[in-house]
Amino acid sequence: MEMELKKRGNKLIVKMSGELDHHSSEYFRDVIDNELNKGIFDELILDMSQLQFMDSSGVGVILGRYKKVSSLNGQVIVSGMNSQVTKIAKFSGLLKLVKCYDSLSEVDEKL
Amino acid sequence: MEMELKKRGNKLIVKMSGELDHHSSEYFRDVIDNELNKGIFDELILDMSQLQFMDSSGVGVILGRYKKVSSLNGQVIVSGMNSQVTKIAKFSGLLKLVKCYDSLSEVDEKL
Amino acid sequence: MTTTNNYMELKVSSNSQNESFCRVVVAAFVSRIDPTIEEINDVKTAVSEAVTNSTIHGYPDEIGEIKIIAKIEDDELFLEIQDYGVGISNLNKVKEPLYTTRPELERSGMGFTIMENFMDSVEITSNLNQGTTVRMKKKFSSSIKE
Amino acid sequence: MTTTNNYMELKVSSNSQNESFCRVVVAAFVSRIDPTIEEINDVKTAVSEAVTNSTIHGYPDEIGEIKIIAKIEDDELFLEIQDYGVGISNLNKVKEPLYTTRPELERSGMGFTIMENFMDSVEITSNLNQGTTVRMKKKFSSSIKE
Ligand SMILES: Nc1ncnc2c1ncn2[C@@H]1O[C@H](COP(=O)(O)OP(=O)(O)O)[C@@H](O)[C@H]1O
Ligand SMILES: Nc1ncnc2c1ncn2[C@@H]1O[C@H](COP(=O)(O)OP(=O)(O)O)[C@@H](O)[C@H]1O
Repeated sequence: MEMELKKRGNKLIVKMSGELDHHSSEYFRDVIDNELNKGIFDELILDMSQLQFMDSSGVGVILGRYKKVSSLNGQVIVSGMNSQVTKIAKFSGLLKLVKCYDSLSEVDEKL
Repeated sequence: MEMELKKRGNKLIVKMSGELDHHSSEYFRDVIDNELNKGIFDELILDMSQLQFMDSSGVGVILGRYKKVSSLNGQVIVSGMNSQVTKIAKFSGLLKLVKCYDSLSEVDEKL
Repeated sequence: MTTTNNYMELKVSSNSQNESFCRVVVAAFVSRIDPTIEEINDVKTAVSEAVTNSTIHGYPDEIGEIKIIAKIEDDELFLEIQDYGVGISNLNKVKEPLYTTRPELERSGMGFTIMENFMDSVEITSNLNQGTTVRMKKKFSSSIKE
Repeated sequence: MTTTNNYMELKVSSNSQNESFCRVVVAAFVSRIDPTIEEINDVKTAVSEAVTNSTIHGYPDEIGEIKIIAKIEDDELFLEIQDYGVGISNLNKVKEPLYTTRPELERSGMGFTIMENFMDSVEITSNLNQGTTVRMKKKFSSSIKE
């Protein structure tokens, strides 16, 4: 998996591409926690439009970030999920905790 | 592998897509021989621009068609080979027997 | 081994790099049945869950071998994912949603629940210190053409 | 099996449908070394030649098992393709270009010549009625990163 980070004010925007599984989850955790430790973010926005695949290990590591961010009153937003990623996110209950948008531009509009 | 046939006068143009290996060579032979048995062709033109892969089984089955066509004074022309197909065709000596063009439109120009 | 063309057996080591490799191999194998995208994604997800479990839970402290057997008969896929690791002591609990013995690894405890829901059936056999085998079946909307 | 992550073993039946499957599997395995397109194509071609030989020549009248072992160490790939078929009687002739025992099948007799030229080395061992093993090596321009 590859990740591209952007900061905009109190927003952290992470563009993910490739596959989020157990193998790549450690990298995902390290990169994001490294940023989260630097400051307080209102929003962690995960742009998944280039994410090909996610399994329950991916759900686990996103839930871990969700706990961190929401304990500081921030929220986690996901966008651009393909059908496989959506199915896993829905099924595992992740979509009950995070806001989900079709695309980054929709995120921009709504926020 | 998939094949699309077109006849133009005494030319038989065959557009190949997919992979030409031992598994698909029988289909290739059947389809082309079926046409060759129907009439005399000056030219058998193989459009390989959508062919992803070829191995020595593919070379063998093309050589078999080459023998048939050239025994009736026709010629075999190949076009649009990718780098893998070119490497095999060159290495096996196939390119010494058949004319090779970059694309179908180049074939049209030159003939 | 059976003498059908629709059988494969793969052995890899329990390295996390092989999780995606196993997904690719099973997806390539299944492609001969001409599956829908959703069917192929369901199978890839189930493979990922089982192989990851063998990697993390089966071999927590070492690299071991994982064996995958896949077989297609008519419109049905049989999948077997086996490790020779620590085994499961509480076989009656592990299928519960959210149940995990490794919360410190941020495991979601959803692996078996996903396998059960994305495949038609899931059967686990396990012996302590001998390993675990997960057998799954799934019917496809199309049949294999021989 | 070795306990490196860069080892795999695949068993399939000698059905011609599995030729492309074996190419995909080995190509996916090799991708972890970050090969050039030409390197990956060379390996796919060599795999195709060896698996096809086992299918046609090794098992002329039956479906049998083909085993592929692949291993990467640093920048080098080791490939082993094995069948348990009829074996080769004239081992000194088979590597000659254009040599084939099945001209009626329109074989080009270029299989081993291609393997030898697309890989760094090819070694054949064979026993009549016990089968044939082809071992190949190839150095890559990049190394594996553990
Ligand atoms: N191959 C295995 N070997 C040993 N234990 C396993 C294996 N697979 C699963 N388990 C046990 O079953 C539990 C539940 O598995 P699962 O539902 O996939 O959730 P998770 O992997 O998130 O913990 C694991 O936490 C582990 O204790
Ligand atoms: N796995 C095998 N089992 C038995 N014989 C084989 C095997 N591989 C190759 N051979 C023999 O070696 C010959 C040369 O092989 P090759 O160079 O690949 O050409 P081709 O496959 O076109 O005949 C074959 O014709 C066959 O007699």
